[in-house]
Amino acid sequence: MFYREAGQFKTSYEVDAAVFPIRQDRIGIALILFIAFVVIPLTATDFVISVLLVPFLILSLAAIGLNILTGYTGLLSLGTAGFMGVGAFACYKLTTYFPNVNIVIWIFVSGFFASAVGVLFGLPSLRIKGFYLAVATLAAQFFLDWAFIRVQWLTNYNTSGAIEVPTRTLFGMPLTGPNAAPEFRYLVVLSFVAAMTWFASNLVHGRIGRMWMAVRDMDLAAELIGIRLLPTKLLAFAISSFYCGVAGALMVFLWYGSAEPAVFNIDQSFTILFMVIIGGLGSLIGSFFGAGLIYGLPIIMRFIVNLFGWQITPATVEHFTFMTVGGLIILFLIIEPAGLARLWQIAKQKLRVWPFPY
Amino acid sequence: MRMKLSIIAGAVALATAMTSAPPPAAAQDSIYIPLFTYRTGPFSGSGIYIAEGMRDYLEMLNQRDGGIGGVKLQLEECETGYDTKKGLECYEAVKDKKPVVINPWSTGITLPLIPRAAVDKIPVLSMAYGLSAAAVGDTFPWIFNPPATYWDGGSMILSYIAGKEGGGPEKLKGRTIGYIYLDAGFGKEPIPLFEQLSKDYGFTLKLYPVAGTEMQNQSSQWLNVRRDKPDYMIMYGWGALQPTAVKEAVKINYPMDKFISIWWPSEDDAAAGGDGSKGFKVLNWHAVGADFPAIADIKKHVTDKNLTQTDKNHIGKVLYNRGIYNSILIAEGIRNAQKLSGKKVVTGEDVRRGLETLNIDAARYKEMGLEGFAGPVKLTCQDHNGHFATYMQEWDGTKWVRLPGELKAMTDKVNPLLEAAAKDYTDKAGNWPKRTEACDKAS
Amino acid sequence: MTAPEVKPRDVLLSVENVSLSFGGVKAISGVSFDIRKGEIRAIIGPNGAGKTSMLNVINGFYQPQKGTITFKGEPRTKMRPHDAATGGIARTFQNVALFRGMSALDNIMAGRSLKMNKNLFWQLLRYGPAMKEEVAHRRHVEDIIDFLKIQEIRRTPVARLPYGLQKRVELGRALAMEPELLLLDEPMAGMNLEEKEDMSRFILDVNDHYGTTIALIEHDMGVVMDLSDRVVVLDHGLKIADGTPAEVMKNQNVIDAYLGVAH
Amino acid sequence: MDLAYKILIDPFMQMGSAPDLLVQTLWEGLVAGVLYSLIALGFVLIFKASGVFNFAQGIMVVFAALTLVGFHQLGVPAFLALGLTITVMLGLAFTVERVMLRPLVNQPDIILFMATFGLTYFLIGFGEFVFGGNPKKMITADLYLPSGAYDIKMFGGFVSLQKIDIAAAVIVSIMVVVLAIFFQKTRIGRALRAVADSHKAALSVGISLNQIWVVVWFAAGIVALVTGIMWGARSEVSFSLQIIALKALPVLILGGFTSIPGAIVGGLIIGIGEKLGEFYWGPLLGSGIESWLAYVIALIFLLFRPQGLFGDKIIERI
Repeated sequence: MFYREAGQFKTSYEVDAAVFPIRQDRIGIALILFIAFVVIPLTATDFVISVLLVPFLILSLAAIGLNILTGYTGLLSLGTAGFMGVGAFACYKLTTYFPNVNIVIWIFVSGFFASAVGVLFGLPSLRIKGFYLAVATLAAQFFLDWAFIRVQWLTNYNTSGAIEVPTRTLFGMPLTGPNAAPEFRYLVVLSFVAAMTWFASNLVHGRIGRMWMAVRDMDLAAELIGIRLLPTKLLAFAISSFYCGVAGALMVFLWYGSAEPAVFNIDQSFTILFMVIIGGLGSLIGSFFGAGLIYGLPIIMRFIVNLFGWQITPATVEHFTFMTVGGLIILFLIIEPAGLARLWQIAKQKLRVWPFPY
Repeated sequence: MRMKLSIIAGAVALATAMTSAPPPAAAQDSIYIPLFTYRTGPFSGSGIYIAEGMRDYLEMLNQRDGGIGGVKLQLEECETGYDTKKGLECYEAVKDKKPVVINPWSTGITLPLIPRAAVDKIPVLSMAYGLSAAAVGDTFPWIFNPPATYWDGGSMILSYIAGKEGGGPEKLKGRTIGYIYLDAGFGKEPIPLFEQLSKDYGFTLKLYPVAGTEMQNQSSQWLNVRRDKPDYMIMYGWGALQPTAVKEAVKINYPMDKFISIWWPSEDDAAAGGDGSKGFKVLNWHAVGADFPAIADIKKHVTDKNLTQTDKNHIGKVLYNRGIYNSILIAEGIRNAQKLSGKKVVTGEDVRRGLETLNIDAARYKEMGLEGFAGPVKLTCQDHNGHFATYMQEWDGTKWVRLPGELKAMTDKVNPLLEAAAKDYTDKAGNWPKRTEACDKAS
Repeated sequence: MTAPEVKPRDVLLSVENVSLSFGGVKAISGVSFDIRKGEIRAIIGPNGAGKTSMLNVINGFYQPQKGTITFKGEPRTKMRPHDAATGGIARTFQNVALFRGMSALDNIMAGRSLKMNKNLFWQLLRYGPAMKEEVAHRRHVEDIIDFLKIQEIRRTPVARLPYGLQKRVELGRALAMEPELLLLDEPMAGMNLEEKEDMSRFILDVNDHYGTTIALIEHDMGVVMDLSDRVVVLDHGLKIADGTPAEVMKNQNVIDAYLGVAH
Repeated sequence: MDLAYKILIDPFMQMGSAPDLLVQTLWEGLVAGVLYSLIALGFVLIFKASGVFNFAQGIMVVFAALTLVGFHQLGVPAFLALGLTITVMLGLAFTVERVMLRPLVNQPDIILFMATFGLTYFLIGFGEFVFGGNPKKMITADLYLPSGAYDIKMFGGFVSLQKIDIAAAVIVSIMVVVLAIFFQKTRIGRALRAVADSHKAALSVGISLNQIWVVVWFAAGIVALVTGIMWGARSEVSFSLQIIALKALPVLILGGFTSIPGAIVGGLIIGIGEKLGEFYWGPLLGSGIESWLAYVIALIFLLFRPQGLFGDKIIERI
């Protein structure tokens, strides 16, 4: 009943071209931001912040990255974790070489390294597409995996062969390392994710987004209206990898605190892909839904088991999680291939006309 | 459509319920011990045994003695699948329930916990795995990795080889030693030691890494072994790597009595090579088999009462007993902590002190009903590992057979490396906290 | 948006002696003809005559094995689709080739891609120059939408539109490129009479209003005769006639080629 | 200069100086290749008939092998267990067709591909739930599969041929022949080929797509079972096998998605290529390059022949 656009008239194309043309949507976004930036840090427990929110936000960012490539540009990638790893290792090298530069800057900059690697592995996308390209990205995944292990320079020759995150500060407070307050880490992650989501949203609603989608929907026709395929695809690879790289750096520095190369293995790539599929290909908000569902599902399942006091072993819960995720993927593809994002749209549409649908 | 909406509604309701419900608080009259286990995933072949042994022993204490010092142990398993992400989630999930000790059971999960342990005041017991350098108690007061580090293990294997050659380490001169390992932090860790020793003693070191994804596809590595003809092979493997390696070694006719592994292969792994794997050698520091009163108690109080999901055939297997050993350390640490603090319900801080003054001698083993189960363990504030001696066991085709003699770590070689590694770790970490925890007298 | 040329006799594009084959199968052999500025040029012929292949050669999608194409006085043997697009050639397809996941508006806006040039930085912010550009082009696109009378379906994903409207949106996307030469591949295929009349009017209006040169393939002879200034007839990859509709109709080769063909 | 020597000359010197090792390497490559081919074969069968790129083939291998071993552990005699496993695979084919393929018919390929991801995850969870996660030994002896090896002396060294590997090669050859006959001579085979050419045309002449799908998924299930037995005999039956199954992807790229000979030849090229690469050139990069070499080989091939070795040149029409 409150979700109505009646009486809101658009008087200029600026307003009509805005990302959220409906006032209620803008209010909703403002409200979500307010809750995320103010209410949660003040009220939520460490567990909720460290285990639920920080991982959720970081995975959402990676899912947005993959969605730009796969959902918007139609290039299937199985190498997401590899690109995330590039970001993480770049950030580690940068902050150990130049410890005095603020870590936030390095997290951002490490995205460019991931970009460069992404473009390199995106080069074959001119000649090959579809499943073939997916295999090409697998080459990236396995090669990068191997390089993270083999090139010890990347881990500063640590005997553990892992990234050991040093303590770094922002505004005089520790942001990384064991003493960082969860709320502080959360706020920084949230700022990254909010800003980058906003950028992504701008991008996909404008010229570049239309070019990507044109390439996705019919690359031949796109070429005939003057879109150069290679630069467009490479731009998608670059920006997608940038997002993945930043997500990778955030993951290691503000979430894990230490990371073996195995963190960036093929399973991680699959997980992010599932998030994108379930959330909705070609939808930014879907990336959040997907990340929330896939990451949250095992936690929810465990919670249910505890809630009802069922005598089920953790291993069995794990098995059921796998089955549920698998089943959900199939279910979603059957009932709504466009994912949770589409369900959300339908729900909004219903709200608009409720209670008089005809 | 209605269905779709109700699914969403259900998910939302559930999510709200989750975020608002506080984590169930631990009861005040029990000691909370989370057990990180992995009964799923690619490494579950080893993980199941360990999970069973670890849990059954503590459950037995609960059933037989009513816990430790009269306080019930509240046990909770958290499934990690040997995956760092899930392990960290487990950690965050149990953190607020005041666990007295964490057993990560994965090097990948141990590493991120090392810096957090001191902050959260929860000791980490990474028994003979994790970061070797964590043995330096002055630097890592909250981390314990007895009874030996991977570096100790490496040096023991080398001194065993030297012994077979008829003397001290100088006998290694001119030999070629191959090292096949899981290409991850764990497998790579001993390489600096091997390199150092190969320089010192003049043997040639050949490396054969096996990627985590290629564990079951090792024919190239073993072809290389055939070409290089190393006199001895050393293995640091885990999961599916080990049976495959044993099979491949048998396949290329590698002399199995010269194939020596660190302490992780199970009976199943050795049996993979069939008759051909007779003579395969593995380090160990505790007994194999079920002929101990305490293990009889496990059967009586736990498995026979169906208080566990343990497969009865697993009892007494090497990795099952490894799980028991891990739990002995936990239980003794808690007992010590109760003595030191005078409290019944101890905290993580108390258990840290308890582990630091851990002293299990032969008499104590006997008291526990585990006479001769393993060598004595005595830790100090400086040394959180002990670098205790181990022995070699040999596969006779059906079971492990203990070979005579003790194997001591080359402490003179290992300790400087440990110190250097610990220093390197703290240097890189940036303002690593100085030890402020006081040192207790051994109890 | 130039006014109609007073002197429409300049040649805009000429095709000389073009041959194209796929692995031994000849699609076009030695065809030459020209398209003059401002005219509506029809390419007709029975099925498999090589008409669509001809369009594909003109906008660079296929590379002919032999022959040259002169566009705006510049002869070229090799042309990429992108060059054709920048040169001012737009195109619609026999089976609608819209971007099915996008709305009608976005489809037509995509046609403006070449004309938009604000860089990544401004695109990220969607502010200042980028927004100004977006709005300026939106205005242009809205003109096209008004012109094609598809205001109501602006926001509808094109996959959900009926065929006739899809064809219209596709024409809109081509117009958004402000082409000098517009290639239409069977713009009226599968339409009912009313839709055909609408589409004919749009084509004439485009030619008239924007002064765009048009080359079209069509099966409906009535439409061809009404619309086109000149007709070229292909059969089995060969040119068999070229001239005004009236001339072509009388040509014996053409009559033979069409005899027995159910069209 | 030194590097050039190590890359261009030294490996060949080694091949010359120890020919027995070269023969052994080629043999190992061949065997690995045969197994890759087998997995790829499963992919091809399904892709040909239903256009589904079946990512779950790898987990089907594990699942089939686990079912076999699982039945045997329950005390079922080996060959009965084999029969039961085949029944289970038939059941799986039916279920997949019913629950997954039928509702998804006419969806874009990519959607079906992702659905097989879902199937993979489901089968991982289901398999671990039913059979437990611990690795199991393949019941080689009970199935009268040979073990042991022939050591053949040659070039002053020896080449060891595992009997199980020889058996694998033989069984694969038989299977390919049987499949070829099946495709060429039987009614269902002809129907399959018709479906592969055009779904609509096949439908219009009265071929039941649903039936065909069950048949190909069942056939792929049998192939998976054979793969599982063979690979299980080489190491053990565990869930980590499914990562190796990903190696079938580069094989498919080389061979083309629809060609059975392509799958075989591609498998052999990848198998031999990666073993030679790892053995002779791997040490230059610190070894372990096998994990990605196959993909890179495939990638390089792709850049020159985007349609694969046996695929037809793709002519895009619009």
